[in-house]
Amino acid sequence: MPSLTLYDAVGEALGEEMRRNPGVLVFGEGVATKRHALVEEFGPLRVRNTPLSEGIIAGTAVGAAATGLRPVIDLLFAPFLCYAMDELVNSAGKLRYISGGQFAFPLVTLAMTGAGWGVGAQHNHNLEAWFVHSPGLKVVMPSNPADAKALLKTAIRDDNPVLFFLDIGLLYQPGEVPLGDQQLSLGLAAIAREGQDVTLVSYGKTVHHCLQAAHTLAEKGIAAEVIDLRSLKPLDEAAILASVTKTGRLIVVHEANRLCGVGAEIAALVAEYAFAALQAPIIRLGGPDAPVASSYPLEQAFVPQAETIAAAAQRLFSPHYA
Amino acid sequence: MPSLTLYDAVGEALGEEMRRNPGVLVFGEGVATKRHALVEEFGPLRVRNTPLSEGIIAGTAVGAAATGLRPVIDLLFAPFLCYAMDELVNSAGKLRYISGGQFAFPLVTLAMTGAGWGVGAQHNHNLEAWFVHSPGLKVVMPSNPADAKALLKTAIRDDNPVLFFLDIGLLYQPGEVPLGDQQLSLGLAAIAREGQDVTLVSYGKTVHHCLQAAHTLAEKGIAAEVIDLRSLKPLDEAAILASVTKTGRLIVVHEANRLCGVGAEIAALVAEYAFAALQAPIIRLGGPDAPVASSYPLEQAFVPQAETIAAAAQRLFSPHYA
Amino acid sequence: MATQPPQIDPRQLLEQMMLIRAYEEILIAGSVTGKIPGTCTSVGQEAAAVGVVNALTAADLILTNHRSAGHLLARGADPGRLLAEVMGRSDGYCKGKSGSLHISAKELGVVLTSTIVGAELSLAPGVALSQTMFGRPGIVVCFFGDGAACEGSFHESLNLAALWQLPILYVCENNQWQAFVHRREAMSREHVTDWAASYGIPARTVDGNDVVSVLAAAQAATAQVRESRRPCLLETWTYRSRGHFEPDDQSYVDSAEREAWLARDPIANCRDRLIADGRLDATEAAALVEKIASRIAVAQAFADASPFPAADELTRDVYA
Amino acid sequence: MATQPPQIDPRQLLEQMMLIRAYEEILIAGSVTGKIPGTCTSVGQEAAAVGVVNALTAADLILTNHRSAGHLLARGADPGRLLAEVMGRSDGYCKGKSGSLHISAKELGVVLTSTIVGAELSLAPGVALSQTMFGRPGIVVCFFGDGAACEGSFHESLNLAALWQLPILYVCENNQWQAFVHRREAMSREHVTDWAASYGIPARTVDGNDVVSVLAAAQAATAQVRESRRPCLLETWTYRSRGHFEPDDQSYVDSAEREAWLARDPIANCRDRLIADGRLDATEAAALVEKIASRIAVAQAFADASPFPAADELTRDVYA
Ligand SMILES: Cc1ncc(C[n+]2csc(CCOP(=O)(O)OP(=O)(O)O)c2C)c(N)n1
Ligand SMILES: Cc1ncc(C[n+]2csc(CCOP(=O)(O)OP(=O)(O)O)c2C)c(N)n1
Ligand SMILES: [Mg+2]
Ligand SMILES: [Mg+2]
Repeated sequence: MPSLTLYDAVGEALGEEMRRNPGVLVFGEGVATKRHALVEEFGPLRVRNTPLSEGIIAGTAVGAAATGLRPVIDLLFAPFLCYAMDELVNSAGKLRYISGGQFAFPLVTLAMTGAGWGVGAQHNHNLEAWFVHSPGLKVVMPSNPADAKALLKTAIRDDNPVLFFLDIGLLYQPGEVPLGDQQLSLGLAAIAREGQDVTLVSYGKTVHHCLQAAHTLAEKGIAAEVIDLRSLKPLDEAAILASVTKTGRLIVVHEANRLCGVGAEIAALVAEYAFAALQAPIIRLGGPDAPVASSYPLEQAFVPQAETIAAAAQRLFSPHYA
Repeated sequence: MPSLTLYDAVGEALGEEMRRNPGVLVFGEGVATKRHALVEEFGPLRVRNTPLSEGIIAGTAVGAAATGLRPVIDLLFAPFLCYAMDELVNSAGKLRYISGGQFAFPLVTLAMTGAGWGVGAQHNHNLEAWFVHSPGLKVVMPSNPADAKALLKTAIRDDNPVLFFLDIGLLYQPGEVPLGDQQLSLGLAAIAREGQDVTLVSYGKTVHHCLQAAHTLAEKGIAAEVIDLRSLKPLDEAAILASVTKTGRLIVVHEANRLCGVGAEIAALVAEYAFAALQAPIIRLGGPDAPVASSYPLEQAFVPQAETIAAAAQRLFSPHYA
Repeated sequence: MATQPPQIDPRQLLEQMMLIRAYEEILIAGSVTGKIPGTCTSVGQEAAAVGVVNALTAADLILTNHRSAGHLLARGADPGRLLAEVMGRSDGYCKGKSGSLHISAKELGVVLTSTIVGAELSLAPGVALSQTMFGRPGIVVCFFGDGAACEGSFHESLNLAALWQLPILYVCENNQWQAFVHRREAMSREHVTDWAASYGIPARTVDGNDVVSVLAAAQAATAQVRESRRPCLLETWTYRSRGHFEPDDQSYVDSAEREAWLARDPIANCRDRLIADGRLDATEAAALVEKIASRIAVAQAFADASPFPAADELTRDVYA
Repeated sequence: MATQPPQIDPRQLLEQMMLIRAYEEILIAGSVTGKIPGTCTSVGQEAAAVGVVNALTAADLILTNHRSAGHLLARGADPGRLLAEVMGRSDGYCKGKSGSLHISAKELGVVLTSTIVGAELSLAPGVALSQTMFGRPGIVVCFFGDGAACEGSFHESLNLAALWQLPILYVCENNQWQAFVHRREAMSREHVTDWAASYGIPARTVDGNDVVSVLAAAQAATAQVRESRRPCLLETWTYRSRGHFEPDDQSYVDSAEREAWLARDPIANCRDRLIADGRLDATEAAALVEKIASRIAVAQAFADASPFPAADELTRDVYA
């Protein structure tokens, strides 16, 4: 299997889907400059640079999607989504419903997110929970290049607006990516590691922190199951509930701010639908209620690390904990 | 005590705070037209109509707050906040931190939210969870005129940006409002009704639905405690945990979409910090993952009603439930 | 290359304006009794809607906003289905989910109505991009208000449309008001055309209360967009005769300004001129009133008979 | 009423530009070795920053963006504290929390730097409103790029500033690039002044690579803002000599355009002219280089010695 970075896996998915469907087009601030191979193959009308105007990039995608095109837009860093919230939330997410189902909005919005480059709070802010909260939108965040490629292909073929988050910390890490037209249903979690003692649920870069923690825990005799959500909406509720029903213990881990984050959603889900199976409190590990600092040590401290996860899991087995 | 609507209670709070501090000013689309008494008293420089441009209204408030003024802005309906997310989230919420504490942002953003007027999904969308999720912002949503007045006065004196949501369904309902300079700390929940069997946590109009449900439940011998959060960030975690520790049962109720909502946050909080006390699953009642329809019966069906709440509470006492 | 625009019988324009007025008058009456939810009416602005829409072909696509009854009816919308929509009934154009504020009707080419002021501007370039990429002949007409012109989306939309050469006719219905704010309190310049010209977009202001002038200007502008495949802007200078939303006491309105505009009512003007020109006689005028009244009665009966949406519509149409 | 602007020794302007260049050169070198995080430098644009900032008084307030080293240093920022900030150290102007992208320095009147392109424009009116409401004499200078001018906030900001008569000098540093997109791919018009004029805001383009011209234009513009208490706009026509961000191979850049601009380097131009005019001799020029090198060395030592923030800074400064 060829090895690709997540960034290049995205490029492959774009190329394959553009080849497959002439209605797919890509635009954004610099996308034609940076993905020059796509311009070469598909021409400047299907791969476009745009003015520095996130609102109109997103609005144009929504209008185009409603009338037959399948746009993919690159909005660069997640905080810049703040300039496109009306277009994404009030238009893309609601106009199908408001119109009584007359229109569909097949569009994908790419955005980079998370720690890794020391770029500070206005480039590094994990906003995926906002879009899970908002109706009519799907939300995807892969943890490796193979998933990124397959999920992006599915997202482009999906008739709904999809927010597709790329974890900055993973962007240039290579991984094996199968050749050919692989797809992955949205809403299907992966069991990244099996175990029966405690369930660690995560997505994006912290999946890897969970896997590291599971490794540490195994040495202490605790078998952790690691679930990589991959898609945050639809959410694979069945996989989460099945795992917790088996293990009786749950830790949810993500980099995004903890308050009203995806971790809260999962904890609430389990506290309602797998309560009887729970043998210990549900622990949430996530970013504090603070912006992210640029300074390297603070940026790192913001993200739940493997040691913290392992320590939390051990706490769940302490007889004094509850 | 005089009886005022929530709308007029807001007007009183504005007047009192403007009288108290010459740095307080109010602007927004039509605020000078609609709150004409304030213009009469404080003049057109401190009460201003603006162009139809939410972004610059919010941005201007942020810039003004950083340099000595204490603006209150009226952004009308919550979905219009989508046009001001950069200003509120990336600027107001983060620039204090990013600047290493050099600046403070004392500003209040008013927005109407929720069902009641059949205005559809682009006017009726409860977005408070977004701002709870975002660092640096405080979030308030009162359930009655007296609290609205006292909380708004506190919010205006607070040195942080506060999102202040006005529940449309409550806006013209009168309530007793004490005279004089009453204030209410942000982050202090009210026990709207005491009980020891089950805790109902809510805010805004659904507090009243919880109270109705508690009334029904009392007739069936179930004593429900109703907590009115009033402020969503800071959140009165102590009050919630104390109540659940006493009752062992929790239902969280709000109108906002359930996924990643404030209900998820509270359920997760309790599942982590009051787990030992829990005798039954935590139930969350909230809006579905759908926009709100304009059509009256659908608009009503979106909001958790008293019967649903009461039925859920009874389920918690069924021996077969878990 | 310029083809002569089709001749349109001005009596047809009058009839359309009268239909819009009559339709909105039942909305107003119903909002007083509480039978019909409040709406934003276009009373006084009918000429702007009718003049522009009659310059379009079936292949053209329309985006509109919260004040859309005129655009929809001029485009041939069924007043019964419109009213059902406003009343939240299942036979409305959007199954009652929109209500009055964001009615779209795909079958009429009225796509993507948003009540977020400025969103029509943000969506229009994408619709035009589809027309262009698929080589469709139609152009796009985007109706928006002077208020919408104050949103940042105005700037972004016009810049992109000019840059990407998108076939959009921007129609700004400048009705002097932005809800409860007069345009003078909101705009640094008198005319939206002042702004449009700065993008190199041909822009013109027309008397929005004279349907014949609007039609002629819209025919010229649509012809220019069709031929150049580039955007143009037309500002229809008109006045919102009633309040922002029904009911509204308009206590904040300058009465001299309002009186002057009321004296220029587009329907009375058009009718009087047709009569003066001998193109309409009293009998025909009365028959028109009659005809419209009976259409409206049928519409009302249709809407009244339409059921509210079933409970499972709460979560239907969210995802494709 | 117009008071004569103070005479400024052009050697002082040269020295400031050289300091900026030298400072950014250590950022560039450090980004190659990985010692210093990558930054957006203003190499080639020093004249625009220095010319404008030297036209200001201490009472004036500045908003800037991601490419701010020139503005900060011209305003008198300490290169050591700047460098510490870029390196994420606790002695930086923002305790290391900003990094290079959003450095503000209240003590210098550099307020509210946002790296969200367009946010500087959205924040400026509020700062000017404070100046006005408190009757402070200072004006506000808002630096932004040609890219920021494409954001909707540009439109909203200029409209409001014109309407509310806010004392803002908007300074658009048009450096031909918006990250990886040339301005021609992003703007429907050549000049940001084309847009500004449509708000009735006096606007002028100046050669941004000639510090003396920029200073003169900025003195005229600030004088106009001070007297009229209304906004003006100045576009400094210049070029981003290096890539968008360090490192950047600039493979996408038109080399002929770049070469032409490099030949007009603002520092070389200024120095050569001063020498030609006999206002600077070779010894003085060499001394200047020396002096700056030692300032930079001190700065580097200061930044290196500064500790990273303590762990509890993670959640400090979030709420007041
Ligand atoms: C983003 C946004 N802000 C505010 C409103 C509330 N609102 C609805 S219509 C309106 C006035 C719109 O003015 P204009 O664009 O001139 O259209 P008009 O109503 O005059 O036809 C306002 C402020 C809204 N719907 N959307
Ligand atoms: C809202 C937003 N979109 C995109 C970016 C990414 N970005 C940073 S600088 C930049 C280019 C800005 O161009 P311009 O305003 O001309 O300033 P310049 O960099 O040329 O000085 C871009 C696209 C951003 N920081 N903020
Ligand atoms: Mg208007
Ligand atoms: Mg630039």
